[in-house]
Amino acid sequence: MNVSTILIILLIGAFATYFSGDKLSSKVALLFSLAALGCSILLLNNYNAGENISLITSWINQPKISFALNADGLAMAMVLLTAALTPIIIFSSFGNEYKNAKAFYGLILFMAFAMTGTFLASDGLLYYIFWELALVPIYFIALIWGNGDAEERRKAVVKFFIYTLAGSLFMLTAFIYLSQKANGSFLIEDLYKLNLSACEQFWIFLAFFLAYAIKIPLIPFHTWQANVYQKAPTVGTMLLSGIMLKMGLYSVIRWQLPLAPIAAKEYMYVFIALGIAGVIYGSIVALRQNDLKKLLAYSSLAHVGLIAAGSYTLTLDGLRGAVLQMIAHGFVVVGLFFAAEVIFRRFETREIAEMGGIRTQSPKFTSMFLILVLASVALPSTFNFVGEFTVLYSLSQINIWFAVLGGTTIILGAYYMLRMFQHVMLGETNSKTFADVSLNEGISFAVIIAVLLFFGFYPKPITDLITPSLETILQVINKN
Amino acid sequence: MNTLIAITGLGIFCLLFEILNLRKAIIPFTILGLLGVLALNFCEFGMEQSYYNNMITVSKFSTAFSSLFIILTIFLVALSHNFYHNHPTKISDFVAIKIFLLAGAVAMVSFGNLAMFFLGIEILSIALYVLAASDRLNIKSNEAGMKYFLMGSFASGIILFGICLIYGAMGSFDVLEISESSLSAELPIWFPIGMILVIVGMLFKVAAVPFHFWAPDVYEGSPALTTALMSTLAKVVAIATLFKLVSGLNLISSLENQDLLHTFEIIVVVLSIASMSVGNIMALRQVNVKRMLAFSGISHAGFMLMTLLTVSASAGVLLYYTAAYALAGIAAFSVILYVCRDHDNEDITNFHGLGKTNPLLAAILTASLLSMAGIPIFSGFFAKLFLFNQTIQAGYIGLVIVAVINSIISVGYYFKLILAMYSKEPNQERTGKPFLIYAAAVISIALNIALGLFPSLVLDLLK
Amino acid sequence: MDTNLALILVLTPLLGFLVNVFFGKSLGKTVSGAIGTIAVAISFVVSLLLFNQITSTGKGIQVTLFDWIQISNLKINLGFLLDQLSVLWLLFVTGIGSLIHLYSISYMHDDENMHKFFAYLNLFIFFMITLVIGSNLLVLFIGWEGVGLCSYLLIGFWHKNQNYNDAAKKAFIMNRIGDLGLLIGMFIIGSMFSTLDYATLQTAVAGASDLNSPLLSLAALCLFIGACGKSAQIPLYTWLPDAMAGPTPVSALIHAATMVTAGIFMVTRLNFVFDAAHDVQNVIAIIGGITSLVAATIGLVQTDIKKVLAYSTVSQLGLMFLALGFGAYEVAVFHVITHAFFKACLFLGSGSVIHGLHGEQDMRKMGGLRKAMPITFWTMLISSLAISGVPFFSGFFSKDEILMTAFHHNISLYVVGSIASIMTAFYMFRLMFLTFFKEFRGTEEQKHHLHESGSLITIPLIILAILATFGGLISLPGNSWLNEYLAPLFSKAAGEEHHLGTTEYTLMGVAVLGGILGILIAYIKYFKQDNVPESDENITGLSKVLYNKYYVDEAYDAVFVQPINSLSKFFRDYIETGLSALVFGLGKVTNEIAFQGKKLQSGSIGLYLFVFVLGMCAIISYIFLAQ
Amino acid sequence: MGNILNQIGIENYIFLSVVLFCIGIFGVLYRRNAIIVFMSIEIMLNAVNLLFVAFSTYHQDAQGQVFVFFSMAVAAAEVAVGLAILVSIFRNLGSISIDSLKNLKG
Repeated sequence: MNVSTILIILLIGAFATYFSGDKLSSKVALLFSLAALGCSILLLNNYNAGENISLITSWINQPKISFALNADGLAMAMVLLTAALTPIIIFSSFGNEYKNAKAFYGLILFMAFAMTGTFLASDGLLYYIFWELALVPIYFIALIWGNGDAEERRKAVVKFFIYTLAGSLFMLTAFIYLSQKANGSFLIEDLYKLNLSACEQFWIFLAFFLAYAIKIPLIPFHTWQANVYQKAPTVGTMLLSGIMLKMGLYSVIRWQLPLAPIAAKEYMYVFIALGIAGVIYGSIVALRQNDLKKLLAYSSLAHVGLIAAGSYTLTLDGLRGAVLQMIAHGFVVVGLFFAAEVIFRRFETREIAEMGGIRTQSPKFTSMFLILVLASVALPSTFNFVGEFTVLYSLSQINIWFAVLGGTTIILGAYYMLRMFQHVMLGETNSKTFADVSLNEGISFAVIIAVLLFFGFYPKPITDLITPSLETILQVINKN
Repeated sequence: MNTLIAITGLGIFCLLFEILNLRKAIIPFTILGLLGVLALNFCEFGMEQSYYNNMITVSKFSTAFSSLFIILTIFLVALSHNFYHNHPTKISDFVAIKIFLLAGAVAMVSFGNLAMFFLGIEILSIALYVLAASDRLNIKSNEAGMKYFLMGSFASGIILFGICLIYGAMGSFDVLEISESSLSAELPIWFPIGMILVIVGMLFKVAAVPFHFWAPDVYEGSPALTTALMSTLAKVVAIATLFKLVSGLNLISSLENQDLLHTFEIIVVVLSIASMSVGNIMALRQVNVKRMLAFSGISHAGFMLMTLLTVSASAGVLLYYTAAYALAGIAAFSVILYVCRDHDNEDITNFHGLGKTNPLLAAILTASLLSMAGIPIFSGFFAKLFLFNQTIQAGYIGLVIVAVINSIISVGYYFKLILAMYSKEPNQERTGKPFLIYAAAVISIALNIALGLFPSLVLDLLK
Repeated sequence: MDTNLALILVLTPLLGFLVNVFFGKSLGKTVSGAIGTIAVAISFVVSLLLFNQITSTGKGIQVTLFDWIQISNLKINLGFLLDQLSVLWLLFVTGIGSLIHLYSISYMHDDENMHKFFAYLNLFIFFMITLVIGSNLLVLFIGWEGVGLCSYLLIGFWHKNQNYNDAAKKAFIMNRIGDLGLLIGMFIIGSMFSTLDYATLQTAVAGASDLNSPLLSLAALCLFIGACGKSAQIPLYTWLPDAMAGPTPVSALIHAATMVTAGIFMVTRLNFVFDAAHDVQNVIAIIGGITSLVAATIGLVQTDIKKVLAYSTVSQLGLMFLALGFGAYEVAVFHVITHAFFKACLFLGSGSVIHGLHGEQDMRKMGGLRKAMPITFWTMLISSLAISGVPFFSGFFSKDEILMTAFHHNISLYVVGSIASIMTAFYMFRLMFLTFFKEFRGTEEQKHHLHESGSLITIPLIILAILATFGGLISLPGNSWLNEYLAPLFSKAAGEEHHLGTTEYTLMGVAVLGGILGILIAYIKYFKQDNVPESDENITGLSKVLYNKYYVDEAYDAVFVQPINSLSKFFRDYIETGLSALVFGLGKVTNEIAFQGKKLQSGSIGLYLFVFVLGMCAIISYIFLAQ
Repeated sequence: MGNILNQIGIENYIFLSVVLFCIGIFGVLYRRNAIIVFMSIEIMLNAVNLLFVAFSTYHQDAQGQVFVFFSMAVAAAEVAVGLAILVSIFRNLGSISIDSLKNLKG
């Protein structure tokens, strides 16, 4: 049994869901996503038991492309994130009625499949294929089941697709170039072995950066984000912000830094600065957003800025913090978007101005939402704090001012999040009635919160899981 | 060789069937026949030999491409059942013409002598003129036929002149002799000119910029099925022939002797960049799907031209690219045929809401468009990948970057169609599920994806 | 054993919190209140046990639970350190905590969300305990931000009123500014000594070759900024007065007795760091002095009874920092304790008054409550005497110690401190006179309902009053039990014991006189001439400036808040749109080119062929040129 | 045979047919009457045929002349198709000017 099992389950699940018809599809999708989760946990055990769960079979001879899935700790962590979030996301959508649901849920599973593949692939081209594949389903999810004015949506979604595709095509070119150097092989270990000149590395780094900066997104490549997050159905937004965005960050660690270490060291400061600029910019823009989902979008822009800055420090702390923060952010952002969805189900609006005074009507929801808000502003004893602290610490090791500027996130973040919370939840009782969370919604929230709090106090399992692989990556980075 | 004969025979049989009043049987029979021919062709695969003192030489290259042509023709014939259902009397003619056209195509890739090459081109072209103008009461079709005819015969004139100059320089039409003597130094200046003229003629057939102007007009004007044929079969044949010319007459080395190679490469680079850019950019503002696909075809021609930079290595790549492109094209056109069968135009508006009315067809069209745009697991992606790989190997990274930018642009117009299908409300209900069209669409896209999953099958054929 | 004790100590309040959160509603008000109180009481008992143990053994208890955060060069585990300092703090946190819980049972009885109130209070106690007993800076930070959260929740407890919510938000954010400082301080310390654990850190600092290194000073400064945020020192003090929006018990517990002293705790905890950074100590002293004076001046003219107390708290905290600045940590701690007693008492008293007047907080509408609520009056009187530094009340000793230390180090700051304490005496008695003497100025039916509060309210008052009276005994000048007790914490000999010479006695005298003077002025102004502060509109001149707190809030709003908001608007409206326009622009340009290109495709065969020939000629001529 | 080429060099034949070919091209480019355009194309082809013959003489080998027959046949076939199309155009449009064929553009 190796990691390909997860992929197979998800792929079969996608088709099974599609053919199970509109009535059943959601249940089937949930079932398969849970199966995938169970399978990945099993695999995690095997991995910890030291079994070899990776897989390499040759696929195309010339150029040498192999179907290589390599699950080290880092990849497993991300796979687990995906496998854990997918059922939550699917389950969270149970409150809504989707037309042509079978296609909808099928696409979700397919996307999960593609993203898992991206995390696992250890062959440059296979990785690229999964990377592109993940783009297609979200395009349709956002396009067909999205909300808002159709024309606007069309524009936003197409922009998103073309923009991200543009980035990744340059990455493809870089990959081809690399494989030439590695006489025709796309295997990651062959690519790791390369010694490229500084100039080559610079261009490679740039090509990768374009792909990832757009996907993550870092400023100033983020213009697609807010619109798509707003226009996409909440499920799509969750997939985008919870998992897909992590693909970019993960790839930075897995591919960009080790493949162009000299360039990475050379221009470290530039990219850290870019990330931190993102933190400040995102937080400030988030202050004055009237649309709840847009606000959350900008907040996640700020957070990923910090994560990216952390991974560009090229220190173990930076990388580790980045990964922890990635996972934490994945959960919290999904929770927050779900909260937005819960409000939308009741009030049919995402305008913050039209909300307020919900707390008096729904204590449960309020407390859950509040916990999520606090987690996203990285209150100690939540998972996010562990990540954010580690990242900021690593930044302070590079230059104390990075830590100070990056640290403004804990002030600005608190500012806009609490401001949002105040205007959404507090104040005079709202005229519209707001039913408290249903059981389904409650479960989704509870799971997320449980994860956030547990790892907030005891992140050791994850740290132990990711540290060895991060160390090997660092060895590759520092090999010369 | 036998392939060629068999195909011709098949064509004649079609005509006989009409006389014998077996009209119903024509299409099934032809398909079966073509399948037989395909099998025959497979048997010939791998045996290198030449017939009629080297008029025709069968090689891996020729057989591989011939099989591709035959497969495409099968699809086209299958599609013609529904397409000609309202003038049944002509069906045999049309099918027969297609078969003869196929014969011409096969001749073009398996010529061993420039005479054969010329005849091949002419058989193909004349058949195409007829098909283009075949809807004789429709002024558009007439115009398309006329334009195609005038420019085509003009191009044939150029080719003929080129052949003549080559003959003048070499004193022979035989490809082998020419290629041998082309290696010798001090050739008369008109040999390269002749080559250039022939290549220009072929570039016209491929519809490469700046010889592309006919394509959009003719594609738009001709009956949809003919357009399908042009944009898949004809284009593939043309590029394959061009490739065979350049490699068969081992032009590269002879140009090297007269240190013109660099010039030649520059020309190819410029042409391919121009083709893909013009094709993609012009396609952005098209409302007629056939016209749009014409421009996309031009841009693909630009991509395919890149193979001429690495002639020695990239036969397999070209085969793969053409197969991927043509199969996607067939799938796309079968959907277009279905959607636009009772419209007089092929505007995008006809596709509104196809995703709701016919999800399967919409999915297929989407898939084929994604394949043309080069999105993974569809073979279009791998085609581009291998092409870029070859080209970067040869050191033309700049060209590849331009190509990449072009593929980004191309997404713009491919997605216009997808958007129309999925995000607009249906403006008509579409009845009937013609079996043959569905079958053709499904099979072709399935083949396309299969190629994507197992690229080595095709890629390594011509090793 | 110790581990279990520590866990009981920490977890009982948490348990109380959980119970109240999940079942509070169904349990009913009294029960949930009782649960909350008992939870804290248990912690108090445990703290007593621990105190007992510490005093007997004389050495701290280190408890380590498990690794928490791993960072390459420093390993941070979740652990507790129970030594003299933390146990001392525990005692009054849990002690006063349980009293205030008790008080709240009656005080909050009319509130529908009483169970939530107790849940939050318990949560606060939990975090406060974590803060106090954490064995390293990061555990302290958990508590540090946790109490901030609780104060946010409790200030905004009546969440229907957006002004209260604003106050809560303000408190949280200002605290966070401080927290950033604290974090940065931690980073620097961590990278310098690669540990955040107190014990190891102390040895590391002691072992460090070059003390007074600028980096260390920077760290100390950052930590102090953190303390400023939490303990409401200039420039981060403005949140505390606003925090009075919360229910009065909250003001008593969080914003007077316990949370606001966290800053002092942290500085005392890290005394070795601050000792190593003298310049920072001076900064602390100066800030402390100024804060005490500024706050006192504002306190002079406030008319809201709780605001007066709030500003007096700020000014008292300033005095404590003054002491800290001179490295007289035990003195500061001493004042923290006494202050906790009398200030809690004062707040609770004011609470009882407000309770009696059904939420009236404006002193101009009070008066003459002496007869109506005698217990409240007497307890508050005692506390006021204590805070004014009238001899033999607890405040006298502690404040006196501070002023003495100041005198020995820096005369000017001594003067500042003394003036501040004179003012304190004045406005406290201004408060007393306005509230309890003369006759009632409120509405008739208020007058009708005037009554002494119930026993649940008065008992804590009495206990606190007693403590406020005799609390001074723990550190009598000359022979101080407290200094003995705290001695092991401090590197230097426990506070250079200034034996009571003539200077000391004169200083005491001056201080006492100052106190009396303040009281006298108040007496004359508000009892003899019984004039009442004017209503807001016709306050003029200096007093208007004071009444509006020097317009600091307005200034902050203009300097920080507004610019950020307008910047945000600018980004949103221009930069964002600009960027996306840039991206769309590329598409537009290509489309435009396409549009022009369509013109070339004119449909004329002649043109097509012409281009054809042109291209052909171009190629051929190029070949020729190349040759 | 050969002696003819000795009297008049092969170059002249090439020049002649090139000139003819260009005449054909210009005819195609500048004439608007479809029939005349056809004829111009024919001129081009015939120029080529002439050159073929000349070359075949020059090389003393018959292939060239054989090829001429091919090309003539092909040309005939082409023109047949062309005229057929022209006829139907004339039916629909009532004009054989190629300028009237501008409906397909853009």
